[in-house]
Amino acid sequence: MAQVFIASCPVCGAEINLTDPVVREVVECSDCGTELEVVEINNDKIVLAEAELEGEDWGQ
Amino acid sequence: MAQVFIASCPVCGAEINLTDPVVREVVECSDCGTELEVVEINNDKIVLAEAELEGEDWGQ
Amino acid sequence: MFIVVKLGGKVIDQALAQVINDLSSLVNEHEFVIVHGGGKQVTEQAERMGVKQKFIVSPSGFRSRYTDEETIKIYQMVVGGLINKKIVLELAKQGIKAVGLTGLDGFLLKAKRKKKVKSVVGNKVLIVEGGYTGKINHVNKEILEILLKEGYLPVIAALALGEENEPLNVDGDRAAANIASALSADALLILTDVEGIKDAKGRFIKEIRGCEIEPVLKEVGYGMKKKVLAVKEALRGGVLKAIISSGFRSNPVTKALKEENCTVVRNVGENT
Amino acid sequence: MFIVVKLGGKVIDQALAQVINDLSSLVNEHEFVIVHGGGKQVTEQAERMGVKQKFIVSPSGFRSRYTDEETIKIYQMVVGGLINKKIVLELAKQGIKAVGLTGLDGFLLKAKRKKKVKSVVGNKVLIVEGGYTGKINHVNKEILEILLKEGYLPVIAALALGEENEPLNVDGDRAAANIASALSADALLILTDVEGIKDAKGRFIKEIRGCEIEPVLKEVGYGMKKKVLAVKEALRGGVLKAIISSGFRSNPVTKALKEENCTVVRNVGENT
Ligand SMILES: [Zn+2]
Ligand SMILES: [Zn+2]
Repeated sequence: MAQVFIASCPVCGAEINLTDPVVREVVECSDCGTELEVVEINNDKIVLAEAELEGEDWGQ
Repeated sequence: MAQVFIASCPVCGAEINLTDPVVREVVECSDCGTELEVVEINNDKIVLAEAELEGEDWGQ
Repeated sequence: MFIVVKLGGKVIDQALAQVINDLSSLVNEHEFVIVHGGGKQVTEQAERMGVKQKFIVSPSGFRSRYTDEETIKIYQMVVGGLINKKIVLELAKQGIKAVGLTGLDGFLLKAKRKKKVKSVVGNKVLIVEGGYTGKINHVNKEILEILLKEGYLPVIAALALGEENEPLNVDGDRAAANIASALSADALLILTDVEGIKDAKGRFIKEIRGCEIEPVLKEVGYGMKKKVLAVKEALRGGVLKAIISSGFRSNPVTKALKEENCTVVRNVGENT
Repeated sequence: MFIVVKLGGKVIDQALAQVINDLSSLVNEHEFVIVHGGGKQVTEQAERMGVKQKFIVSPSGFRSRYTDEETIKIYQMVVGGLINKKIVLELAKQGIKAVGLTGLDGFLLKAKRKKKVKSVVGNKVLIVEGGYTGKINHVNKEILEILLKEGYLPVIAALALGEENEPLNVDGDRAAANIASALSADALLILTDVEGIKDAKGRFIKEIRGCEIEPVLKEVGYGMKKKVLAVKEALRGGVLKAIISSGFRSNPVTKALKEENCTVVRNVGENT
C-alpha cells in the first residue's frame, strides 16, 4: 500500500504531500513552484532542500 | 631426421642446399649474396625467387 | 559561403565516402568546417571492452549517455581517435588537407560541467550526478581561423574542456551550432539519416523562419529535438540559415546547399 | 632553443604530471614540440577488446608489433585519442595551448608501407606481410610552423599516412627524429625510463660524438637500438644534439637540457 508523508517546503513553508518518497527524488512545491530534492528520510520525517539542477539538454 | 634439398639460385645459377625448407623462408645465396625466398615446395622440387624485402626497423 | 557541416553517426558509418567525395567538389567554391560526435560507436566499443553503457532520460525527453570516468576515456578514444581520423583519412584521399581536432585541443571548446541532472526512473524524477558531460560556453575561434586561413579544413570531435580542465562529452549538434555562431558561418548544415523536420502530423517542413521554430521544438521526438535546439542556438548566434538534410543520397552536400528536399530554417523574423 | 621532446610510454603512464609541470616552466624560454607513441597501452586496450597482439623480431633484433587492420584501428584510438589527449589535457592544466595531432592530420607524416619484412621464427627467417606499419619519408613541417608561430604547442601521435592514404603505425622515436630534422631543431630530447646509453660493458656513456655512434648501435639491446637509430637519423638531418635522459626524476626536462646525468650525442665529426 502507498505510504503518504507530509513535509514542508523549505522556501515558502507550504505543506507538501509525498507518496512513497525516495532519497534524491525531485518534487515541485505547488505553492511557490520551487523544485525540491528529498535529501533525507528518517522514520516519518522527510527533509526537503532546494534542488540545484542543470538544464536537461546535456551531452550525447 | 633433417631433409636436405638442392635448389639453384635464380640469379646466378649456383647450387643452394636447404635443410627442412618451408614456404616463405628466406635464404641467402652464398655465391651472389642475393636474398632468396622459398616460394614453392613440390615433392623434391624447390622454387626460389628473389625476395622483395623491406628494412628491419619498422613500426613500434 | 562559409559552412559548418555536422556529420551524424549513421552518415559517418554508412555514407562517409559519398559525402566527402561530394564535399571535395565544393572546396574551391566554399569554406568548410566539419563537426562530428559518434555516440553509437562509443556504445559499441565500450561494450566490446565490457563497459556497459547507461542512458538517462530527462523529464522532457532528452536521452543522454551517462558518462562516468571510464566512459569519457572510451569516448576520447572512439570519437577523438577512431571517428575523427576516419573522416580525416577520407578527406586525405580526396587530396584535402584536413586537420582533426577535439574541443580539448588549443582550448577550442570550453564547457560548464553538468553537476546534477534530473533523470526519469519509473514514475519518479530523481537527481543524478551529471558525470563527464557539459554544455559549451566558449569557443576559441582563433585556432580555427588560423587553420582556415592557411587552407586546412578543421574536423572537430565533440569533446570540450571543463572548468577543471577535465574532458567532457558534449552534444555534437550543439557543438556544431556553437562553432557556426562563433565563426559567423553563413550556414549550419546538419547531415543526418532523415530528410528533415516533420511536424506533429507527420508533414514534412520544407522551410521555416527562425522565429517560428519554438512550437516545432514541442512537436518533435527527442532525436530531432536536439537538432532543432541546435538550429535555434545557431540562428540566435547569427548564423544566416540552418539546413537539416539527409546524408543518404547522391551529392548530399550539393543538394542541401541548393535546398533540395530538406528543411531550411532561415534567420528572419525576431533577429532581423 | 627549439626542442623536440619524445615522451616514452612509461613516462606518460607514470610521470607525466611532473614532466609537463617542468616543461611549463620552460615555455617562455624555449619552443617545444612533443612527440609520443604508446605501444604498451595499445597492447593493453587491444587485449581488453579480445584482440591478441602479435610481435615479430627481425634477424638483427628489432621487435615490432604486427599491426593488422583491426590493430591499426585500436592504435588510432589509443595513441591518437587516449594518450594524445592525456598529454594535451596535462598541458592545458598548466595553461599551455597545446594542439594534439596525429601524423595523419594535414598530411603531417607520410610513410612508405612495409610490404614484406623478415621475422625470426624458431631457427628460420621467414617473410611475413608488413601489415599497417611504415617508415616515414616525408614531414609536412608547414602545419607545425603555423601552430608554433601562433603560440600553440603541437603534440604529435606517431601515426603516418601511407601512399594509399592508409594509416600506418610508425616508430615514435624515429617520428621524433624526422620531425626534429624537418624543423631543424636545436635538440632532440628522448625522455625514457633509463638514464641514457650504456656500452657493452655496462658503462654509462655521458657524451659521445655523432660520428662515433655506429659502434654503439651494435652494442645496445633492442629497446635502446631504435633510440640510437633515431638519434643517428636526427643528427644526420642536421639536429645539433640529441639527449637520451630519464623522465623519472624531478625537473626532468630542465636537467636534461643542462645535460645532467644523461647521454648527449653531439653533431660534430663527419657532419662538421
Ligand atoms: Zn514552496
Ligand atoms: Zn646466386
